[in-house]
Amino acid sequence: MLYREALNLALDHAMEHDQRVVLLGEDVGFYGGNYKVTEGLYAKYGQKRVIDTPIAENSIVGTAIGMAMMGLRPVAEIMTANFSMLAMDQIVNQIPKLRYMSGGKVFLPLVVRMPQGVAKQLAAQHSQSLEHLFASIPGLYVFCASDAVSAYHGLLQAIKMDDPVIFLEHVLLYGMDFPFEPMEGFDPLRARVLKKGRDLTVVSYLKITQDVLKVAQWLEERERISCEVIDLLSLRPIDFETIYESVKRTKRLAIVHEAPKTLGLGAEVSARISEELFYFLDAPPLRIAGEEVPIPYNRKLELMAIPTPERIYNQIVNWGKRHGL
Amino acid sequence: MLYREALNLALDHAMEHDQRVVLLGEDVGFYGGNYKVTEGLYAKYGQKRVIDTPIAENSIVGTAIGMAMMGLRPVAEIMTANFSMLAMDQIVNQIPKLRYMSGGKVFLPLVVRMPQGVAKQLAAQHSQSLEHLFASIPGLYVFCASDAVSAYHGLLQAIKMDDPVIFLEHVLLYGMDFPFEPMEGFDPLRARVLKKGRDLTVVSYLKITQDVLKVAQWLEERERISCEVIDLLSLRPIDFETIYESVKRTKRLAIVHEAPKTLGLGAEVSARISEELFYFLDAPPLRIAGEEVPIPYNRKLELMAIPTPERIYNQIVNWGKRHGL
Amino acid sequence: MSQTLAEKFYYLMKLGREFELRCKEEYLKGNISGFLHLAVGEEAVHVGAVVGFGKGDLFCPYREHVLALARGIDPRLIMAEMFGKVTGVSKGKGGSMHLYEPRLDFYGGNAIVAAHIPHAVGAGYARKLMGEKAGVLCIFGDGATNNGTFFESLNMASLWEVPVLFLCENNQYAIGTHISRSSYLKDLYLKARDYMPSLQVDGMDVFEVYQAVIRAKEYIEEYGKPYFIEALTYRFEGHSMADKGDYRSPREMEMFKKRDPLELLMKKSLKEGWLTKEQIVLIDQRVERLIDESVEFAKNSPEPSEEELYSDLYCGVCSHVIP
Amino acid sequence: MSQTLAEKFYYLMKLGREFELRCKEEYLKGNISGFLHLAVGEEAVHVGAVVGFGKGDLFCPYREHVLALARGIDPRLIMAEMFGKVTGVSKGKGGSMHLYEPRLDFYGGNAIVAAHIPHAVGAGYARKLMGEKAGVLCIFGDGATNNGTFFESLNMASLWEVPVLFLCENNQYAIGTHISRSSYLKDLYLKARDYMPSLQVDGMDVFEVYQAVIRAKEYIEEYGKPYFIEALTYRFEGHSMADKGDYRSPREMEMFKKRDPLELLMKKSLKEGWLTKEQIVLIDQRVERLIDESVEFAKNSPEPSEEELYSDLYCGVCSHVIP
Ligand SMILES: Cc1ncc(C[n+]2csc(CCOP(=O)(O)OP(=O)(O)O)c2C)c(N)n1
Ligand SMILES: Cc1ncc(C[n+]2csc(CCOP(=O)(O)OP(=O)(O)O)c2C)c(N)n1
Ligand SMILES: [Mg+2]
Ligand SMILES: [Mg+2]
Repeated sequence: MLYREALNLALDHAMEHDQRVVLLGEDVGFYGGNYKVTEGLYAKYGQKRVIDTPIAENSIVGTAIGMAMMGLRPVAEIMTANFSMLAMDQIVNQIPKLRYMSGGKVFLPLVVRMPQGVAKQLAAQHSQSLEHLFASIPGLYVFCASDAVSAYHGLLQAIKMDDPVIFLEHVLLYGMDFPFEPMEGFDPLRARVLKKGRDLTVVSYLKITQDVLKVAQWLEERERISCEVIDLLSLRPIDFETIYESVKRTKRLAIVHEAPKTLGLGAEVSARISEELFYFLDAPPLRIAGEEVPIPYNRKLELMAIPTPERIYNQIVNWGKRHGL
Repeated sequence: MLYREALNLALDHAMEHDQRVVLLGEDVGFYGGNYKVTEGLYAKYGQKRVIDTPIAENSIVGTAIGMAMMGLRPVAEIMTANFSMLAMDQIVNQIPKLRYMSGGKVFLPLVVRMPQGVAKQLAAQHSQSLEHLFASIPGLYVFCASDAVSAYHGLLQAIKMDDPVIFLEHVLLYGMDFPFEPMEGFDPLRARVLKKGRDLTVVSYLKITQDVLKVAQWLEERERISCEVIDLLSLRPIDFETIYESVKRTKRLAIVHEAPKTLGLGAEVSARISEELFYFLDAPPLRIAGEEVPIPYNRKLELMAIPTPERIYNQIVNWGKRHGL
Repeated sequence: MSQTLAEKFYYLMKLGREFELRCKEEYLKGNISGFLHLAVGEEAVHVGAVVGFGKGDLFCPYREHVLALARGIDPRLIMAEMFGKVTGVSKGKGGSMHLYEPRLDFYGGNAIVAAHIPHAVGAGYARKLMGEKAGVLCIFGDGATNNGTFFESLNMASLWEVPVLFLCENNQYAIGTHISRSSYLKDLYLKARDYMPSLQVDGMDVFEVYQAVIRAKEYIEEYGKPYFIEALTYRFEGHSMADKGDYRSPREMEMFKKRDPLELLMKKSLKEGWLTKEQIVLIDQRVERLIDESVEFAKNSPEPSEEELYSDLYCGVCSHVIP
Repeated sequence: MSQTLAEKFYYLMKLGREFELRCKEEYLKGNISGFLHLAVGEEAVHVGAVVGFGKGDLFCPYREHVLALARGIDPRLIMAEMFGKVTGVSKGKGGSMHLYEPRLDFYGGNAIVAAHIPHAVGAGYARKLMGEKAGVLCIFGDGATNNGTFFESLNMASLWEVPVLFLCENNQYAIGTHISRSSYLKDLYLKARDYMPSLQVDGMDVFEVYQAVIRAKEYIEEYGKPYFIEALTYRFEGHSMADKGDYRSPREMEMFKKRDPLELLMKKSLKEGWLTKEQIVLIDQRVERLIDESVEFAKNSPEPSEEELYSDLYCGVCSHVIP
């Protein structure tokens, strides 16, 4: 099943069973969504529940907040995470604070969905990974999905929750096909161990998890390095228990993401692992991340700016050599 | 000299010598600035160069960008960092990308000034520390100042630079009095070693540096722990050389900031020190930071939410005990 | 009718006025802290609008004590909030700018200028979708009408036919900046007139505000569409306790103080025979008692416990409607 | 006069049209990538406005190839940019949406809807402050007029008396969403009329656009104040190469294609005797040659070197005016 179909299925399922679920965003209705995630839902649920909005990100999120206050369960789409910067007031100053400031009187069962990441030559203003901005804000949940199963269950769970969730997708995942089998007891707050391993724990999320799985196989085959691959489904909170458990065994940690290294999610994971498992570690935690530049249009430069499977592989091998792996 | 006077002096000096320097922001002109940083400048330089703006943060920064493109050197004030969330599109999608996307054809000699931090019972929407959001964006410089000297020279240097600078101040510093002596060769890209020490390196910035200096004295007096205190003047880039040099001697690092711990600046400093000085460290880097909550109104809770000198002291002592200090 | 109304207005406006002046005292004594924005001079707008609007949700800016009182929130709970006590409407976590009482359809208090305007639009959308017709009252200042979010909200409300009454209290200032220095249009109802019925009223006359809001409410309920009112008013105090307000000429201040809405109401009520001097004295005494009680209550209330630091951040529960 | 103009318009519009159609081909061949937004159908607006405005700064949205060509940027350098080559106007780092040429007062190309509008206001402010009077031309779509930044900018430009011509190209769609589903006001010049002179023109008629812009420019230069023009137009292609544009009825498409601005211009020019068939053929050939050359140039240009990844991020220098 395509990732985008899994998301669509989750929305459809939620809307069918809960009248309070409404969708809103630019082009989500009549057009079916810029990435076709909401396709068919406008026809099925009508324009009152699948709401086309003006290009007004701050007020898209703002109206979703008002809807949630009144008991609806809005799912707002921001066309891409880049444009969410226009909605940061509502995302940072409103969503995560309203419940707290009201002493628990107001609650916001809402989801703000958005895709992010580097697609292909969309240039600096359309290629950002901004998860760390959201994940740093107390009061938000930040979920993400790396395949169809986590997309379906993760989004559904986000909609069910009475708390606000920022739900991150990746532009390159939409068209990817995955085996799909609905499962019981899926919990986005638990990280998934996608592959067991002995020598090294690799943490990642979103699209790059797919690359990491490939790299893990290469490492196994070519270097006899056995990676444990952990896929984060929640970036706030991060399920550190699962990471600790793994690193205690492997004694080594790498974390991979597309966003630039500085102050990216890897910084938090690395810092926390040092704090908690300092005496367990056989090597300093390794961060593999994007370069400290806006994403350039030229394809060659673009590919230099983000971790490719080759580069992930090489960095792990080199770091392993320096630290006795 | 008061911190706010030092900032005022820098603005005045810059405007006097460079006609291209203009100020803009809410209440900066006729009113003299919400925190009186621009006091007197409207009378001195007139309303064309000290521009009162509507409450429209995104367009305040947006117009500053246009001015800078044409060769002016605007200094925009965002009344507090909280409101900068409304300007995040211009701050994240425009300022740091325009030069790069244009292949170097456009440059933006502009400064966006703003105070941040917890003052006293201003509640969740008026008490945030958001430096990590800016410091994570390639293409920005992020400076800050912890006393009158760094305020004066840091701001002046920011204005002189042909690159865009986010300049962070702290609401509680404005009214603080500091010894002031203009100095030669001040470089905001270099961190300042404010106190030499042997046992432990403590990194901080903005207002909390003042607390750290006090704590360092207590530690010396009561526990015979000798701290080296490093004050960051630039949060992007961070002057890691100075930190490395210090930590190589002390073998221990603590970093203190007011923002919540998760994904705060401490995460980056901790991760980098682990990466570079793993085999030097006698203890895991310690992060002392704000709690993972919006800032509550009640004073008792508010003070629990941020590192106070007492709490900084205790955390260092306890951590020291656990790790053989 | 006018008699009952006059009594109600006088009571609420007097309560608002005295409550806020008492807040000021308590602030100076150190019992209240943070930003404290008084609406002294603007009571006719707040009381006229809330009473006129009747049933429906309220979304307010940070200058909302009088609005909260007019909505019927217990003054003791408001004062306790200002004192940062756990008995406050927001458990002492919100303070002056963040009063909430959803049971009375009161949704804050928001400290980001204009940010609550789209909330009101979303709320109105939800109410209508759920088949309720009361609509939403959204109050904001002149300064807020320069912010993009305001315009985005006007467009959405009119496009989606959302029953919201946008009420702009034009007190001519945004902190120290006069409207002439921040808005090209000085008559702010013009900003909305292409989107919805839009008019200007004298915000010092509580009856005028009240009647305009009644008409607006009828329109909103009948058509399920938005409406805009600009109420001309003035704040007699500084922007907050941190501001002396001395950027305004004594002449200007005098001129507006002559039109003190509370005095206007009192004079008119006496003249028209809606209220007697005795009634007024009785109300004044009642107000004083209530405020004394509120301060007592606030003082005697406990602080939030340490556990409150981490409570109310997440609900941690899920809806079970979706299988 | 009309003769020279007709020739100029025809040349630029034809160049724009053929250049973009060629981009489409090269895109399908894989030589161009990313988002490619064509302005086919909108050339009369772009050419009429840029020629009419003459001297002054240009701020454009992401659909800006024709605007860049009309401003006189070498088509080879634009094509090279599209190919991601280091010889491109933005060194291959910007691509289709980010063409820059400050030497010709051309300031992008911006991929965030409406974000460049305040840039234009700031630029106009700066020019005026520095004693220049040419002013600024700012182009944006119908969709952009729903964004708060647009309104904030209108207010600032009129309040501060900034010489900006706001030119809205209303092609009725924002990606797949028709204006009737996103804007309460369908006549977009209404959004500005309280702030500045504001009118609507036929964006398929290059002469009408041109003349309106000339008048606007005179006003801007004489009064140093802003002006607003809404040009009614239509895009013949999808929003970008990723969009088929099939949410529009064939009927609607046909109707507008009958008013193809290039054909309208050609017919009128022939009828009025401004251009002969032979002249047209000559121009067409010239355009074809130029485009071939551009593609050749782009193909043969080198990619940026690896060092370019980190260049152009910071200048790293300081002004020495301040001691
Ligand atoms: C987005 C934002 N920008 C700036 C501020 C700081 N600020 C607080 S109140 C205010 C003035 C608001 O004026 P107005 O809307 O007229 O309301 P009034 O205070 O007059 O009731 C400003 C600028 C803020 N709270 N939010
Ligand atoms: C702030 C923002 N939101 C959303 C987008 C995605 N987007 C790109 S173009 C576009 C439609 C713009 O329509 P319009 O302004 O009418 O210009 P046109 O494409 O018709 O020329 C949208 C929604 C964006 N680039 N920026
Ligand atoms: Mg006001
Ligand atoms: Mg359009």
